[in-house]
Amino acid sequence: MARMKFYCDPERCIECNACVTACKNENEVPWGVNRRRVVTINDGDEGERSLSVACMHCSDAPCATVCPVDCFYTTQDGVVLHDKDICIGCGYCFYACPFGAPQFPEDGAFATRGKMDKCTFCAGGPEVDNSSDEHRKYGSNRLAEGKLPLCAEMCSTKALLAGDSDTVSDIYRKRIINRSASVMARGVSYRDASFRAPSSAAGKSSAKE
Amino acid sequence: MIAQFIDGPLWVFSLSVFVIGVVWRIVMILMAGNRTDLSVPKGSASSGAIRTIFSRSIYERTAATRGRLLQIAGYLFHLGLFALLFFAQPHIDFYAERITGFGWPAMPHWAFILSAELAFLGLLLLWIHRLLSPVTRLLTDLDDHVGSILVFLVMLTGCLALAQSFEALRLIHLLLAELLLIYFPFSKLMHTFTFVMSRGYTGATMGRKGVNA
Amino acid sequence: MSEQFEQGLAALRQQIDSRISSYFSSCVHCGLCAEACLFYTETHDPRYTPIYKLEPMKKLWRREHTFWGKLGSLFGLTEPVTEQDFADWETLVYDSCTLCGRCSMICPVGNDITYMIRKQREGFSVAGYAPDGMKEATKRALKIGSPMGVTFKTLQAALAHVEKDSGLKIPVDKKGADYMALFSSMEVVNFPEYIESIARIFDAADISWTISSNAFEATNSGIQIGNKEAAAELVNRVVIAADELGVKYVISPECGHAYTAIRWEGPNLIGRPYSFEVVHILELLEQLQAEGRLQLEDKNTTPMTLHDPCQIVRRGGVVNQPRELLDSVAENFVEMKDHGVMNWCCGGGGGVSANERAEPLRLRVFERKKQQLQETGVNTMVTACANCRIILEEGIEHNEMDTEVLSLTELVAEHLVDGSKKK
Amino acid sequence: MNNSCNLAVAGRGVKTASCWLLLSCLLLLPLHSLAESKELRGLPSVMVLNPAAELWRDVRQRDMPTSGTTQIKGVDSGVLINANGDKWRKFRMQQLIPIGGYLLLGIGIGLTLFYLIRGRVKIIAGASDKKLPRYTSYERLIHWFMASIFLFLAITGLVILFGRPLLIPIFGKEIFSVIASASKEGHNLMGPLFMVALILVFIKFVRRNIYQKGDLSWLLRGGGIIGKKHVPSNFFNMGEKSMFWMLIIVGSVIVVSGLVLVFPIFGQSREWMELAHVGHAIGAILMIGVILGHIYIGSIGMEGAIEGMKSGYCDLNWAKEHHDLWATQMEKRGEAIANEEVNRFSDPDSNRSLGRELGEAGK
Repeated sequence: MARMKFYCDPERCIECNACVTACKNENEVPWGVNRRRVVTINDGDEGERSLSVACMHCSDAPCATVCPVDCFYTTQDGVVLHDKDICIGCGYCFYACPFGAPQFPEDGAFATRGKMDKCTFCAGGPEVDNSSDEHRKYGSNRLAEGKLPLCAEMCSTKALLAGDSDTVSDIYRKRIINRSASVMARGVSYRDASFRAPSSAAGKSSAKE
Repeated sequence: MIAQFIDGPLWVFSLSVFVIGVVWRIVMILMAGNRTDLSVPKGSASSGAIRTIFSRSIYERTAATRGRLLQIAGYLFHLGLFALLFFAQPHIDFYAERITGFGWPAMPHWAFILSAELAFLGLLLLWIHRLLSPVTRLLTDLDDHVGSILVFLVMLTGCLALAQSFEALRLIHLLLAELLLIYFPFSKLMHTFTFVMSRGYTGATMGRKGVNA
Repeated sequence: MSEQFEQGLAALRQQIDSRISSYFSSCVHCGLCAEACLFYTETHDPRYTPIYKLEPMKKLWRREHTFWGKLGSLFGLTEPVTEQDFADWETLVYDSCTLCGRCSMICPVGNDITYMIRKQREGFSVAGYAPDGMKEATKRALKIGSPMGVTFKTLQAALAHVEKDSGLKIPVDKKGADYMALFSSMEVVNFPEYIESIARIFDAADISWTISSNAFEATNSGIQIGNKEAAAELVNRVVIAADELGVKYVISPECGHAYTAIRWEGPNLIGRPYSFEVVHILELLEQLQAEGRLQLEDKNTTPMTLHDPCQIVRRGGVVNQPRELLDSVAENFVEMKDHGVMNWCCGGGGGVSANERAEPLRLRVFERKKQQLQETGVNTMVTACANCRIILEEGIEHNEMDTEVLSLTELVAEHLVDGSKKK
Repeated sequence: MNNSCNLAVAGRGVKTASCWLLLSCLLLLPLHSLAESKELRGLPSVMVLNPAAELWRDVRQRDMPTSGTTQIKGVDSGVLINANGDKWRKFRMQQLIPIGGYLLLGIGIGLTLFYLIRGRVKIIAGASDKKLPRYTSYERLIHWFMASIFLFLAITGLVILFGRPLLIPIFGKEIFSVIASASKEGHNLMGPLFMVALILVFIKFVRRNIYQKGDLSWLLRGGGIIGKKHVPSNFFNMGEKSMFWMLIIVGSVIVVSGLVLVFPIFGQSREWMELAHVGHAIGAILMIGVILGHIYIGSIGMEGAIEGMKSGYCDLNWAKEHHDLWATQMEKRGEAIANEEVNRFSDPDSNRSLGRELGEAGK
């Protein structure tokens, strides 16, 4: 079976927030909840890069481990989903998640957390595919319709890729090759053109792993 | 099945028992009759009655130490419960849907939580006091305990259902509230209505005598 | 005895009206009334909780006026009121309640507990469960005309003494007078100065007044014991005498419960309004002073405090008059901490003073008054009730305190402007 | 501050952040082989790195700022990587739940064993016919107020902590989630009341809980629980005082951390909440353990110990055996009251029928 993954190419992301808007619109999430966000590092400085972040659908998701009511499950496509009928809104997944993906609808002062909401890879929830219940709770189920998440589909620079991990890495590999080729053609090392100052330590660790 | 029963017929039944029961109780009290007072009044009975109905809600300084705790806990519980009952958003929605057909402004969520905290604080203090104090232990009967427990459970299940996301919790809350409504007219809880009459009677008598009671 | 108990139960049943029904329906057993009752605060015995003293009446009400009670009595589940209850509660109802009405002021749901105890006594007295002292006093009142056995002859002797001392003629049975004065036998026997004082004040204020030889007794044991027939009879004597003499006003003496009896309960007891008005002596004095007919001088510099008699102030509504009067005769008037309508009882009201059995308890709860007095730091206490005065003096003696108890009327008489001040 | 840790975590990425692993494996390995094959074809060796993987790694290693700017509002929305999340997860799953669970279980077993071996601590001299007033009604009121709140919070808290391993197998996920939601809402709502209780208890009892001279010898002699000899002690003994201070200090930690957790409205970051949770959990486990001991000694562990909190009066002999300094003082002051007198006031039910003799006795 395919394993669904997101991949965001910081070389391409232009911080247009179209993915965020697309997601909100497609899934009709309430105000204050953002399943996807674009974070810009070093905004306005040298080495500025942007990344679109949402749930990464980890293989061994920390959120699922810490959940006190065990409401997470992974689909056959490798998408990490949760059951809102079971979620109690404790916030532990938010503490554990490396990416800050879990979001909670809050209401006024002394906000008590509502049920958690996060990116579903446009795959809905445990309800019958594309039922009204599923749509109300989780938004679209595009995967069941044979479509990919709207955020990636809408991405104008195709920085955000979504789909089967093999396909995504294929596309990405081609991009790298092309970039390497252009670097070689220009005679400038790609690394020098990169946002990052050369660092032997970092280079080593990345090469080995 | 059970859910539909709790949400439908039982609700109608309990509300009817409540309304008819309360009216019946008040009518019964009035039927017992009062003799007219033939003495020459020194002050106005009606203004005395109205004054006492309100003035008895004012903190009574002359009550001794334990009285102070009782009174403060009493305020917390009653004011908190009143606020919860009539100004919590879920309740207003419920009344608007089931009874009145219109809603009114709810208190903000933080005030909702705060009144729940205070109401619990008050009820717990009053209840523990009831169980500990020799005076209240002597006075307390089964009715007091049933009433306290029912109110406590209704409040507790209400706050457990605060997330408003589990139908089961809402139904437990509703079921207990219905039991409370059914129990209400046959119990001490009637003081919710009869306190006005009691204060009124006392206030009128004292008002005639020219005493601010 | 059992038949008498049935009658008592029937009498008790009759008392349950809308007010009492409403009161019992409202009571949430919070126990706050205990904090208002000096019998509880001084002994910490939970049975002295005012509302607990009404348990027999509550039982009856529950059995006959509530759903559960009626349902239970059908199946024999509701406890009936037994003669044992009456026996057990007699001391609570008579010995540990002075009908002072303080609990009625504090009850958060507004129950007039004192009213209910007064009504419960009706049942108890018919059933025969009343203290012997009070039974005797009532008998004497009906037979002789005074609970202390004071006859008109005794009064005449006292009057003669007063006339000699003051040089004033005291009018007896004078038809067409404006005012008819009543006395409590306590005043006649223990404080004849009171009679002299009003004689001098009325003389100074030029008031047309008289005393009836048929009805001079103001106290009403029937009300204390809770016997409405006896109470009505005693009130009726005064009404007949007043009608015979054709007076416009009847003056209630300082005595507290006499005022409640004649002013507030009287018309209801005899079932018709009076043809005259009842005024308390302090109301009259204050009115005279306001009208300028009563001139007072030489303010007393001794610090003084006021003991409010429950039946006159809290239960009677004569709240400001004693303060106005005291202010015009005393320079250093100190209020007690709880005063006016929230004053603490002396411990001997509601017939407790006529109940020998209750004396040890009464002296024990005097602690409250003692403490109040010590808080003020004043050694002169003014009051306006002969019964309070006796009880206070007894308590002061028992506690070996150095406090003087004065009558307000007598104090006013001492400060009259005119030359008749001989003492 | 956490750089070195993060480095270590990132370095051993295989075990830890598996999401990471996936990214780097999937994307870097094929890339690597490609580079090698190019080299084989005689092309100049170019080190082609994966910029996205590099960016993530840099963020984690803090060579770069972990947070940037974002248009999205919310707590920590600009933070790219929640650096402590993994540590918190490990704490909860590998330390708190197993160690905490076995600790509480151990305390329970220990107390049972202790009871079986040592048995109930009896009043050696037997019950006397006199009692001493020990706690006023207000003191009892706030004790039981705190006790009821504490029990409720402990139970609901334990449901949330141990429910997944212990209760889900029994009830199933659906029913358990209802229980857990109720527990969470109840825990959140009642929590602040514990603060009120703690403050009231502190104010009322602090004076009697200041350590005194005799306390050390009490400790050295094991509080008299080992052996049968009396150990002198005042109103509260050393053990009770220590429990009080534990209650106040750990209780304050629990209250403060609980407030951080329950009201996510002050913009507190995840780090604060993770830290608060750690403090809250450790404190709560400790406190539940100690209170288990307190409940044991106050109920089945010692004869006569609960009387003071129930009726307000304790047996004179009990007081002499456990709080002799206080007992002697009280007795000297003539505070000892006969049992019948106490029963009359504290337990009116036992003496409902008043009778005439009360009036005759006059009291």
